[in-house]
Amino acid sequence: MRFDRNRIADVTFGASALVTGLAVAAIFGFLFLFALPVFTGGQGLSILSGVWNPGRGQFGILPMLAASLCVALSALALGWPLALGLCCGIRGFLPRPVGRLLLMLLRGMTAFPTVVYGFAAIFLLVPIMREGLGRGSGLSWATAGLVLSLVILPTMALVMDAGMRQTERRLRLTGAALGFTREQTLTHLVLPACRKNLLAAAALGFGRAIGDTLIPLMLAGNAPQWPSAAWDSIRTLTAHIGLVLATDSNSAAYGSVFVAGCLLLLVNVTVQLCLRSLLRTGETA
Amino acid sequence: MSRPATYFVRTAVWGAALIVPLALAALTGVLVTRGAGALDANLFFGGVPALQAMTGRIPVWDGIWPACAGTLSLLGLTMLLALGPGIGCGIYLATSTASRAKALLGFAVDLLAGIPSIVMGLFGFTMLLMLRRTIAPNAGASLLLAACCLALLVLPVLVSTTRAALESLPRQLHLTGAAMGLGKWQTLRHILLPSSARGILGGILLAAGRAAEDTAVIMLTGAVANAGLPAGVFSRFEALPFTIFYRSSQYRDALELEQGFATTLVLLVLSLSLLAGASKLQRTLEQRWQGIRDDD
Amino acid sequence: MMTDTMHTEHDSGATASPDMTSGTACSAECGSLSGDSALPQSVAARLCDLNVFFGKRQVLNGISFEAHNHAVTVLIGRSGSGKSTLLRTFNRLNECFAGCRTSGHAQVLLEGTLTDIHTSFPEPAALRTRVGMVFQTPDVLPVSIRRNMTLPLQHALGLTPPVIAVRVERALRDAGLWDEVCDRLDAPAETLSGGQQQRLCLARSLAMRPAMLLLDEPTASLDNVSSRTIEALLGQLKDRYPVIMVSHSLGQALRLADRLVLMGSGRILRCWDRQNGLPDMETLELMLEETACCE
Amino acid sequence: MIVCLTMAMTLSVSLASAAPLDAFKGKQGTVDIAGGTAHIPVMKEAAKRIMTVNPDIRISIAGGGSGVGVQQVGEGLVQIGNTGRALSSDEVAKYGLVSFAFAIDGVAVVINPANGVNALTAAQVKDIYAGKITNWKELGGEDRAISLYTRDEASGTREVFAKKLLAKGDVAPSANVVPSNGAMKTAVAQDPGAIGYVGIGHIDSTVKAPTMDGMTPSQENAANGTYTITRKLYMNTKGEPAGVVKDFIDYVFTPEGAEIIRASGYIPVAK
Repeated sequence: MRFDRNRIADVTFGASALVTGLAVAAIFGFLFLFALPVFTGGQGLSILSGVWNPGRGQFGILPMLAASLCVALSALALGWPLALGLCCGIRGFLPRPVGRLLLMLLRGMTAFPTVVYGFAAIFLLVPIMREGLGRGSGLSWATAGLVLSLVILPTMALVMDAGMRQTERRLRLTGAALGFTREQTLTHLVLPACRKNLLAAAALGFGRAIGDTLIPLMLAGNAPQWPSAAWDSIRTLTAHIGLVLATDSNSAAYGSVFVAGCLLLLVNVTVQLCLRSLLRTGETA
Repeated sequence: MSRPATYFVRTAVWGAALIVPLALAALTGVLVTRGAGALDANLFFGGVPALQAMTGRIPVWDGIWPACAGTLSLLGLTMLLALGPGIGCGIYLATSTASRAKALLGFAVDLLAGIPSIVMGLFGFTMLLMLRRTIAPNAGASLLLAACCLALLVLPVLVSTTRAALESLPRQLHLTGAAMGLGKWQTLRHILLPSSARGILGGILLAAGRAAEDTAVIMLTGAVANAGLPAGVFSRFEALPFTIFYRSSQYRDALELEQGFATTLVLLVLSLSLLAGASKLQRTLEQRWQGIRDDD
Repeated sequence: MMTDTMHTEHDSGATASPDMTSGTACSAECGSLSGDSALPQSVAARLCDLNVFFGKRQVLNGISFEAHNHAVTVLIGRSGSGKSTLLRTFNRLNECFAGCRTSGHAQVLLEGTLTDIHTSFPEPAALRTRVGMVFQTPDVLPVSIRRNMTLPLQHALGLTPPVIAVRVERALRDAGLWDEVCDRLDAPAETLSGGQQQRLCLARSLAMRPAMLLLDEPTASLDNVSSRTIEALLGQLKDRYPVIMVSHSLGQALRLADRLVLMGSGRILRCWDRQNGLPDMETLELMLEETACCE
Repeated sequence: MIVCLTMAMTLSVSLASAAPLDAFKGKQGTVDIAGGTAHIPVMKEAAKRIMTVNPDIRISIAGGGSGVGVQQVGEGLVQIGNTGRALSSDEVAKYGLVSFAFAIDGVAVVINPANGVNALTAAQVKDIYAGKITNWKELGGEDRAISLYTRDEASGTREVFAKKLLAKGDVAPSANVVPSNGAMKTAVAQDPGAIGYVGIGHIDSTVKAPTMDGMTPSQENAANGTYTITRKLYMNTKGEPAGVVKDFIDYVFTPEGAEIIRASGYIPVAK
């Protein structure tokens, strides 16, 4: 009886694992399959060129890739320090009641729907950005980056906090015994011990930022040009998919959607591989 | 030497502690001031008597009630699909011994976690086209398709939180269970899972939150502007996040815009109460397992 | 750490043992595994040529050994000598660690017969319900006091609530804890003091009505007074349950042991029985230091 | 919306005895509609009335743009695909689509109400969108940079605009792309330097439509032919429609349907 249950449990969990593995394989398989005709067809590699102008038969989506990377990196550059700041505040720099409030706020923020940020930002942030930057329409790289940094902040902060909480508990007494204040324990003992965790949080935040669709679609302006300034209207790969999936299924514009999907997958794989090798070098060091 | 570092961190801390709540307050402030006025029965039922609207006897066209119902059914179906494989896979990763298969699976889960939601929607869309060309020529975008794709989207959240929760338990706990004479499954069921319930429920919560708010996936797999109450898993449906996205761009007059704001408030309240409800559930379950009663 | 040279050192130590004291040889006669009536006390557990490996590392090396009923058997030795591993062979807990391999025979007296714990139990869990164990740090579950007691009774033994209630009270009384906790059974177990927690763990094992008790340095994390309470308890319990324990304190070992076993580098170096005289503290300390030199 | 509701109510009261909705009595079925965003108000109002009479008929309405309309109806994902442009012969041939034009809508250039410019020419608009004119002061307005707004590739409005006003001229890559008529209106209403284009049915007090080559963009002028930048709105089906789908299309062409079309800001067209 007990033996049977163990077997059943093993089989069930193994099967769940298999399902997950197969799903990942299917996603990659399907998208590459649908992207393939673009390369084998007449278009060839022109899809990976720098100009998007369907009216003239130019379907380059590289500007969108650049835009995706720019928006995600700027959101990360803004959101990561903020997340780190909040975590340090919660774990030692701020009075405990404030820390608890901030933690509650972060938990609440994870429940904040992305589309809510987008909706509120159209009417609040876009006019401010237009006047503040003094150029452009307010729908811009900067606007999308700002809001995205807020979107990815709670996820990053909670991942950091989970790691820091354990490390801090472990090192609290050690630090105190060395004569460190709570702040010093945090900056000199806890943070260095958590750097892998901080790195993982950054990777996670980057992944969410580059993968978000609604914020760029609603706030970045969607102009298919190379990003060159913060007030530029730009189009990310994700927004491109959302906008173009609507077109006629015969054209190369339609095919570019699947290429965009594949590019996003490749970025994802790259990030994961980099993260893994970084974490591994951290281990041996 | 230590002073600049501390100073830098302290600046970051105060900056973050001020900026983030302020930004959030500004955003919610806008939503509340502009949307609160439209929060009424008319927003939900669009002039149809509430009772008949809720039971679906009279279809609602100008209210968000069908979208609320759609989001809830989508959420339920998604979690139904994702919970088993998600937690099962997490347990597998946490309890099985190291092997090539396990390492590969771990990587696959990380990859899955990084897949953007619009790409997941795109996958659902291609799957639908494939189905129509092969075994199911009449398949259409539907609640089920959207739920499947959403389930895939939230799966890695479930897997990694379950795994992390189980792996962070002290090694001694496994030994305690074994020393008590509990079998592998019993130790898992009665000691390890309850001890890590907080973490796992946290993961479920996070997953539910993402499923409730995601727009990009359902945009491509079955959410529409008007469909009435969900009629079954094979029909199209309305959903709150999509309704918001739609209204933000399609409103025709000031009132519709105001209702758009009110709708975001409704979704916000729904998400937050999901959070509150889940943490309550978390506490209740934990207390039941612990058998702890407060005397006062 | 371990090299072949060290093995030889220990071998010489082991072979040198007969002339060190006149203690009883503790190795069981492997040829007569069916129980030897010639022995003064009945055998509660017996190991025969037991080897345990973790991966490529051999942790126990050809152990042959007997523990008796109505007696406390104390294992001493420096850390890494294999005494905890030896203790864990009796409930096959070593198998919970990755890469563990065991060879040789191990028997425990169950319902009057010496039973091979490997061949008679396809699932180790069933064995572990019969062989109770208490760890170094009190491993109370993060649940209420009552739940700590009832959880294994309910799920490992499948007992009914009335039976469980009786057993819980009985075991808590046996562990001398009943009077202290009877009015707060539903409070979190973590609110108990360290000594109380350890007695709760002991009670949890006793409630299973085990055939034998294993204790892995049960007082190492406790203060003096709490340690003495536990020691007194063990003195009372040994008549009902054969006890095998690992001790970190020579004083405690000398106070409690009916049979004292000195281990080093995965082997049994020496063995004494109380009726034949235990060594004194200085001798024991000296011998421990000698094993230290070898390691 | 209350206005809309009251209007709908008075309409339904005044037409309570009208026969058109009787066609749906006792029937059952599903109609999925997707495509052009300009069509949605008409589709929604028609669906609302039909389902109020007969809740057994389920009608779902999605936007997405004309491209989505063609594609989804062609693939059989929906029964009616709406387009704001005539189908290309390719599309008709590939999928075997049948088109029903039911309304005329004008496409008008819109600017922010605060903008002092009141008249534009097609040539100016072409230069603005090509990026040759970049400041309103070149057009007699105040000194403010022009922000360009255009629609996504799936938009029927964009096709009409590009064909009839830009004469297939280029749109500068820096132009913001918005996914719907409503989003266009929101953006232009907020941005004092904006120029964009919407269906005339969408024009209200939040945006301003300057005269185009002297023509005043209004539905009357579009109907009587004095405003020429117009398009037709189409419903498309795969093959001849049947069952409730046919009933739905027929209903749009009834006088009651025409009323709905007018109320949505378009000019009804006879079948």
